[in-house]
Amino acid sequence: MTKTVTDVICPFCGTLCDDVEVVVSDDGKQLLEVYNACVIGTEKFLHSQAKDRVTRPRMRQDDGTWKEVSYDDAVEYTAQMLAKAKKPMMFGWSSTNCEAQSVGNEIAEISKACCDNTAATCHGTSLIAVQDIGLPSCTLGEVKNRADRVIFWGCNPAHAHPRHMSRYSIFPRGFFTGKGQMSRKLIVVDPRITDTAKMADVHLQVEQGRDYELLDALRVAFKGEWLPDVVAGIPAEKIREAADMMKSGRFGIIFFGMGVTQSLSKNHNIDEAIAVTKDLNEYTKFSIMPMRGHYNVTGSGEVFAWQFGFPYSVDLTRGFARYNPGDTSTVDLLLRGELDAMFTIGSDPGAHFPISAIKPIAKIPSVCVDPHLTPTTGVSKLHVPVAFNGVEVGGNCYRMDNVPIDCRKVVEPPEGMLTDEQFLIKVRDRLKQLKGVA
Amino acid sequence: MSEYIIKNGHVFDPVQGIKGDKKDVCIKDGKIVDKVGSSAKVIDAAGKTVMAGAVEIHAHVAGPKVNLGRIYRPEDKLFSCTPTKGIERMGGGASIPTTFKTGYEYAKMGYAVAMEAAMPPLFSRHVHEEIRDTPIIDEGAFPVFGNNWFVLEYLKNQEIENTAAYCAWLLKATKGYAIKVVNPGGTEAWGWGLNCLTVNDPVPYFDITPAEIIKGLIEANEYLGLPHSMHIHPNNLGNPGCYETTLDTLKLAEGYKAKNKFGREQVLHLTHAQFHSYGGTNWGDFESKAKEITDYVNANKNITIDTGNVTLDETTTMTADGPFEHHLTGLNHLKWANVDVELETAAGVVPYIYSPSISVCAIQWAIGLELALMMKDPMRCYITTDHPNAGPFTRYPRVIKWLMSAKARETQINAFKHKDKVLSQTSIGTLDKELSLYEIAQMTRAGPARSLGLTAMCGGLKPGMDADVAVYNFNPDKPVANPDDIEKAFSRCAAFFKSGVQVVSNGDIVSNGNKRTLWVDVKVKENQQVMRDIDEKFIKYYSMTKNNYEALGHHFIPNPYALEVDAT
Amino acid sequence: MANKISLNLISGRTIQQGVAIEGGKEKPLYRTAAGIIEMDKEDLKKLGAWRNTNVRVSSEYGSVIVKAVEATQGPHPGLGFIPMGPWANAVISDNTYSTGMPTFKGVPVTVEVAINEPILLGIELVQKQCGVKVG
Amino acid sequence: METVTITLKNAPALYLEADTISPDAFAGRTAAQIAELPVFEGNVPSTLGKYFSISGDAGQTAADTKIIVKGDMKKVKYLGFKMTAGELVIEGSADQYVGAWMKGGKILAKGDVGAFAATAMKGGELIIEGNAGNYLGAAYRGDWRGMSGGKILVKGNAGADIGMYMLGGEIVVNGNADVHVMTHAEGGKTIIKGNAASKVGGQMVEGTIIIFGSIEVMMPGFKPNGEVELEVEGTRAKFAHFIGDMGERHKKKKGVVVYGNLYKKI
Repeated sequence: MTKTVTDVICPFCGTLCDDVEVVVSDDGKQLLEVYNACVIGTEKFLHSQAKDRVTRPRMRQDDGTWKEVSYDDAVEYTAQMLAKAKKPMMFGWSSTNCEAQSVGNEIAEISKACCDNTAATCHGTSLIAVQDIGLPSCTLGEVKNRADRVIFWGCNPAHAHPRHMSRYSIFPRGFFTGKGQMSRKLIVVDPRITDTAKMADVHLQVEQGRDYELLDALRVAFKGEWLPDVVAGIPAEKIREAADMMKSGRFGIIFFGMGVTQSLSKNHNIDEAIAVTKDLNEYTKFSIMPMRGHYNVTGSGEVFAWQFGFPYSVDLTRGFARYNPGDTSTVDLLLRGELDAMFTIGSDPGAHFPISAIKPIAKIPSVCVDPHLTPTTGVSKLHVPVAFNGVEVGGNCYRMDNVPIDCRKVVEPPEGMLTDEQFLIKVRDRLKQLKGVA
Repeated sequence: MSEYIIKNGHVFDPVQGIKGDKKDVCIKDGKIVDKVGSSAKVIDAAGKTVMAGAVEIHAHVAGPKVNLGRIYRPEDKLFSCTPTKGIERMGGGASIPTTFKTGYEYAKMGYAVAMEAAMPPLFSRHVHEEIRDTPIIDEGAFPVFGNNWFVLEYLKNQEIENTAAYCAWLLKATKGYAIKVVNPGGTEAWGWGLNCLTVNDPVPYFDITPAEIIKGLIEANEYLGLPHSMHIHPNNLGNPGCYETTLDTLKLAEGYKAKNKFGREQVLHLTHAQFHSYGGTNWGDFESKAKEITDYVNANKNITIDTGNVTLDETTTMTADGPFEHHLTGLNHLKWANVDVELETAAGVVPYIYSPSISVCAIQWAIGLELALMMKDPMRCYITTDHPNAGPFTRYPRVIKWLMSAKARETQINAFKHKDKVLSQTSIGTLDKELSLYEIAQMTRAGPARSLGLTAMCGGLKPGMDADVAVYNFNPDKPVANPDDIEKAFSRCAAFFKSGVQVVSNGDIVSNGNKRTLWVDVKVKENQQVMRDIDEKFIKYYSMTKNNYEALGHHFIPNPYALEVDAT
Repeated sequence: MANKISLNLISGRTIQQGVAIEGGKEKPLYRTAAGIIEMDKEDLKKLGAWRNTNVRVSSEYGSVIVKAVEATQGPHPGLGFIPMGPWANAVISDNTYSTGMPTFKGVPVTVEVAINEPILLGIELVQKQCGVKVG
Repeated sequence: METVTITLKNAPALYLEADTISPDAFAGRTAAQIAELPVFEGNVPSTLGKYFSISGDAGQTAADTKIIVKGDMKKVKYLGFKMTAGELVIEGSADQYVGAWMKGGKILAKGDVGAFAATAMKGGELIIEGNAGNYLGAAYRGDWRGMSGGKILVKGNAGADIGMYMLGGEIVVNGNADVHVMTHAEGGKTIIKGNAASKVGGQMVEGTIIIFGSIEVMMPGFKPNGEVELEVEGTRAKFAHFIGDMGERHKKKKGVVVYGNLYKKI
């Protein structure tokens, strides 16, 4: 006998699909089949069932081998490391639930640590731009119900957010968009002819690193002012055409991704894209939204913000919160040699930081909490495997449009394994003892 | 739980009609009692003012737009974060403090209850997470209904019963407290970049007017018999001449009578009235219409208001009135955030500096005070700053100072760059009224508690009520040497008890309290049609499944307190 | 023949890389998905390399061996694409311009044929560069 | 004017936050009292005296106080933080936030300085003989009120994002500048004697940029507006004049639209 769990939330990307169905064994211990998820989400659910999974904490020995240790030993090492460090970093938080993030923040407060999430190498620059100029945005259902102009700028949902287009942005038939894809014009801006670009009505194949200039040119075009013949590899005429297409819609949306956040100009690209959106609201209705990556990176930013006042890259070393990416951001802190301990949870900087920023992690005391084997666990001193979030433990998460969705637990974790939150609570309690706080 | 006796304080309690008499207040097991045993801990309140815990009827303190304000204003925290003290968690922020700081600041001023004024239903889980992390104070949240597609469609056909059934369902799904209406119809129009500026502007596509939405929701509210009334931010906020729209809105309540078991008397609560009391045709001839608004409200007992006092600070405006924030960013060119929420509402955020050198800001300041001074019944007018819109809630002591001292007002008027304009466009200079401590207790305790339907619980010091007791370092027997002493006294309680637990001592937080989440649980007759409509809208138009919509579970609401209503 | 060509390198997600990271970063599939450089047909020709040849990609910031494959989302002459992951991160720019964000896209690199050099597994590659002793 | 000389004797293992090294914090204190001023290494509170040897007493006021900082300050942040008067001489290179939020007085850095120097500067003078990092004379994150007064001179090169949200004052860079100059500015002037990379003057509302060298890629929002002869820093030359950013909003003064000005030496 099996049972089907419905309305399951997929813990892969910021699309946070919540219509997944999962078939589990009668005893609730085995996950058998996955429906409605994309190929990546399906793999995420199924991989949790891998037979070769590490189920107990491991310490790296001097000879490079791993030695299995108890969760209590792991708690002790982690608490001691955080208690002793002058400037520890608690990084990640994007693939875990808001409850664990909240306990993590308490730990950071007690140990006067820096804390940061994966926005640092993803949409952190978008957040800087939002701080500089704002963000006219909407929820994804608004796009589904109203949008007749959809722009993907420097993002490739066909690969990175596979169900985004069918659930929200291109294909769905909404209240005012009964014809689905037929009621929408699609513009894609990307230096490559991506699989998303192949579906576009207009593809602007921008010269890599010149998005800022192209966005500025669009703003100039809205106002009908003078333009050079070619901007960022695109003829002025084509820019004016795209500008008119944007202005003539009833409700438009710009989705943007790492093509702009990680390229030259970074936050300024987003800043100018937001300015484009703001300008368009003089003619029609327009919104803009970051295509957030990790399924709960948004939630981490929310929890940081309501508890500390800043969405990422928070420095608590002085006993109060400070924020200034470039100073308090993880990659800069690592590159500059400012940290003396590294705690990683719910992310894999080892795979996603430049190698020069990973090398310092290998040289300082380090703990990595992750159900998987990753390059980060590969360079950390202690690896603490935990239950899979969104599969073996529920908890609140935030979608890319900041909509909170409570994840569901669908199967039991292997016997004796802790969740992120449970492990963190133990660390917090031990740390309180070490620091003598109530 | 411990017993306490607060001895010899000057007690101000409108619930019992006590006007500064020297009395003892006894606390046992979280409640006010007649007397306590000899082992009770004694708090000496001689020469001090004693009041019930204050009740905040309208503030934006938790949820998506508040947090968007925090996220996008790092400069609001610059140099305002300080090392934590004692048992307090870290806090920071000036106009949009973090959740911990929010709870502590309210408690330090003697507030026991605060209502989050606008909860987008789709984001209710977020609102509740922030409420959970706001220590000490009891909080509830008002879901917004005035632009909700279900409401628009039912009310187009005057289906009050269906509207009421839907409201009951949504209050339960979101763990909400009251029916909030913001720019009815106008925010839906904003979905297309449009607005409704009068109560008769049709809402695009939905074929309904703001007036119909307002009347329909008053009727649904009274059909259900909710603790609070329909709570409205009318159309046309913040524009010169908007007072006419406000009067048109208030007139819609004529003929309606409150029906409920909670002691509430009004059917309409007009919020942040200051923003809705503007005359003139442009910013040049901008003037106060506080008299016209208070004349109407004074004559119509089924209405309550809160003030929305401008405090002359740099702050962050935020409202579900999406088109207003777009309008505002066009005026001050500061960063604009907006979130349109599918089928339900929208929100906008823009920083704003109420500069004493700008005549409009100074006139706004005067209007807020005029409203409080011109209202004849302080039980129907409550002090707010529409936090953080007109100023941060941490400025309440300053507002109290201005209301209690004509001298303090005069000092401020003299400090304005355009003093003459303030005097010619408002009547603030002619008002010499000074509110008494009793009136302040009415406007901040007994009044808002009654309007919210919480009379049995809070806002007073009657035995049986929650033991929310604030002791202030203010001796009403002595003449006020310096109006600033009033502000100082109300900024930091000498002692504050929340549900019988001492949470503040000498202005410092000594306990994280036992905060509760207040919500309204309404039973209605089974309504198949509404349930079918809900299923259909989720399948077709929402981006989330119905089964994931509800705010459920300990991680959102660890300590719920439901006010039960039977409307079957 | 040892040709060397210059490209502008970008990194980014692919669905294969997405599946591989969820399937296990210690597995060879991760290398198959992300230990590659997608190059334009013209650029492969210029390099004098067949499809699926091991190449060395070098920048000011490091160097790495990956498999050269023909661009799937092209043409994009002059542009190289390595899926996000340790192979890309061995060569991308760590300049954050004081924003916290490294420059993952838009890094000048050179590509040369390295037929006999092995492509390391993901975890192995990072450990080796960090000098982590592996037991 | 009294002079206090402080010399780094114990280098921090990590980085030192020494926002107390400013004439304002030193004023009215003896050498022994200055040694007691707080500094932080990570989360560990300490005192100036633990890291520095201090000689000389400060003047009664900031204006009467001159500080000379010796030793390798590459891992010391916040020198001259919020200073309002007096003098600060940094003999070598220093890390981030030199002269951040300064309102007056004079800082001379003889080496390089890190990022965020002169953040939101309101007045005074900052001279950097070496190179400056990113965000020189820029606004703090999220703030629309950037540098509003004072003068900065960089004898070497400057990093990215100089003068972001600038409102007033002047920045002169004798060498080259990296991407983004005076983004979002609404006033002030920046002179670059060398080359500018690209993204110069993006989203500029008002203000002046003068470039003696090349601009790698021009912003499309800057429209050619003829040629002018200008005298800049004692050099008289012909400049191509551009106005912009045409994509951005602009104020009207006396009925005339005011644009940002970009002058490039011909």
